[in-house]
Amino acid sequence: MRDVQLLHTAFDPHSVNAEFSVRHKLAGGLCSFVGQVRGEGGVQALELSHYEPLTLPGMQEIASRAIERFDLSGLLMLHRVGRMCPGEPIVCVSAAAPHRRGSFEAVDYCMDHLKSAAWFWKRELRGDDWHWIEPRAQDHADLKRWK
Amino acid sequence: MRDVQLLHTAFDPHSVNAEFSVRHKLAGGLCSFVGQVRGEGGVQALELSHYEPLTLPGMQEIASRAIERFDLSGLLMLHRVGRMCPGEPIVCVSAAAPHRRGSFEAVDYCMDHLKSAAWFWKRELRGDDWHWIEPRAQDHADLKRWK
Amino acid sequence: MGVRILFLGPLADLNGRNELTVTAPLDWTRLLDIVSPEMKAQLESDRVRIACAGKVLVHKADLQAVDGDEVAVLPPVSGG
Amino acid sequence: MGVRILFLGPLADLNGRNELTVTAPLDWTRLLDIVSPEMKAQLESDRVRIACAGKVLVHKADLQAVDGDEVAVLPPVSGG
Repeated sequence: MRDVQLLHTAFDPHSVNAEFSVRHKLAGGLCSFVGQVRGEGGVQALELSHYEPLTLPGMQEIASRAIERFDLSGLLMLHRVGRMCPGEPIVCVSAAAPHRRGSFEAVDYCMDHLKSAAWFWKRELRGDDWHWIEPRAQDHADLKRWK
Repeated sequence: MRDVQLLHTAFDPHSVNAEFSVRHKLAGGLCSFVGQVRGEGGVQALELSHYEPLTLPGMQEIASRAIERFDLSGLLMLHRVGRMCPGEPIVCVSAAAPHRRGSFEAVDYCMDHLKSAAWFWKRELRGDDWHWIEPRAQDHADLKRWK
Repeated sequence: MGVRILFLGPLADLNGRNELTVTAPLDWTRLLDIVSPEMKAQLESDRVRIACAGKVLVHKADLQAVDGDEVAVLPPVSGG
Repeated sequence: MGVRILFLGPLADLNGRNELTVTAPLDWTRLLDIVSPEMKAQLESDRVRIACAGKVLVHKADLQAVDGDEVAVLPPVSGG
């Protein structure tokens, strides 16, 4: 059971996860990661843009690979686009698996791939100017862990 | 900010996590793991026993080491004791950190240590008989990852 | 209909506008001719990818957009 | 008051009861004398630890429980 979505408005990861866990009551392990807009560095807002024909299919592909690679009973992958304020959730990935290690690795794998391979472009509003976020070398190092 | 508890009755990890995330709204990453009683192998119930003078102080020590080792703004560690049915949550560990990797590793570290070093003894009710769960070699391998 | 060209992320800023429509067909050589010298340099960089009709091209020089196709110019995705 | 001895986890089953109280003082030699041969074998195994007054002993043979102390016999913890 998978649920992959691009969201254009604010969402509550905890009510989403509560529902996910009800569906996967008998899975031994549920791992979840929620990424939020950081409040540091004077960031007033974050804007995520995407490209409809590529972004969602790209997320679906990451999900398929994770389901194939790890022994999962469920995978949830939600990603915001648009404008967000500090403290708002950007991304939520949750995995249900018979064993802890599988659920952990699946979430880690999906996050690494979402961060470095999914078609998202970010800019931050700081001091009333928008600044594009560049790719990071660390992200590519993270991706290599799964080769 | 840390919250370490042994719980004698059922709990809802998602309402606990919702509260945790409100307190850590500006942390970049929140990672959470919830372990549930598995429904496989005809398990009718699970019973966890502990030793009051050691178990909670042992959990506190694992929490202190995780906070010291990873750059955390918050750590939540809840563990059930007593009798539980399949689907019931046993353990919930959540970490808030400025960066994803820190929150992930802290939860992974705490779970490895809770599984292999914390003073819990488990038995399962299967076919109307109670069976004690033996230590597993895998748990010791998991622990070695952090040496 | 023609061919719609979309500039994504920071390339939308560079271009001053995030899309333009040109007559079909559109190949790689003509795309490089149409854009500004600054955008041309970006397009020629290995960091920038091209998608046509929803598929990312393995080799940008293979671009062959026909009437109704959408061409997307994709800069590297942002860091975590 | 004496010394209360607690048998944890599977050792509670082995013992038939999960605690007993003996007169103080209690050292390692006397503990081995008090218990059943089966429990003695468990106590002597490296897998089994002893706590006295809330502290796990580094060397079991160092046990010196005085009046009011609680001694806990700790089998290995269960797997994940």
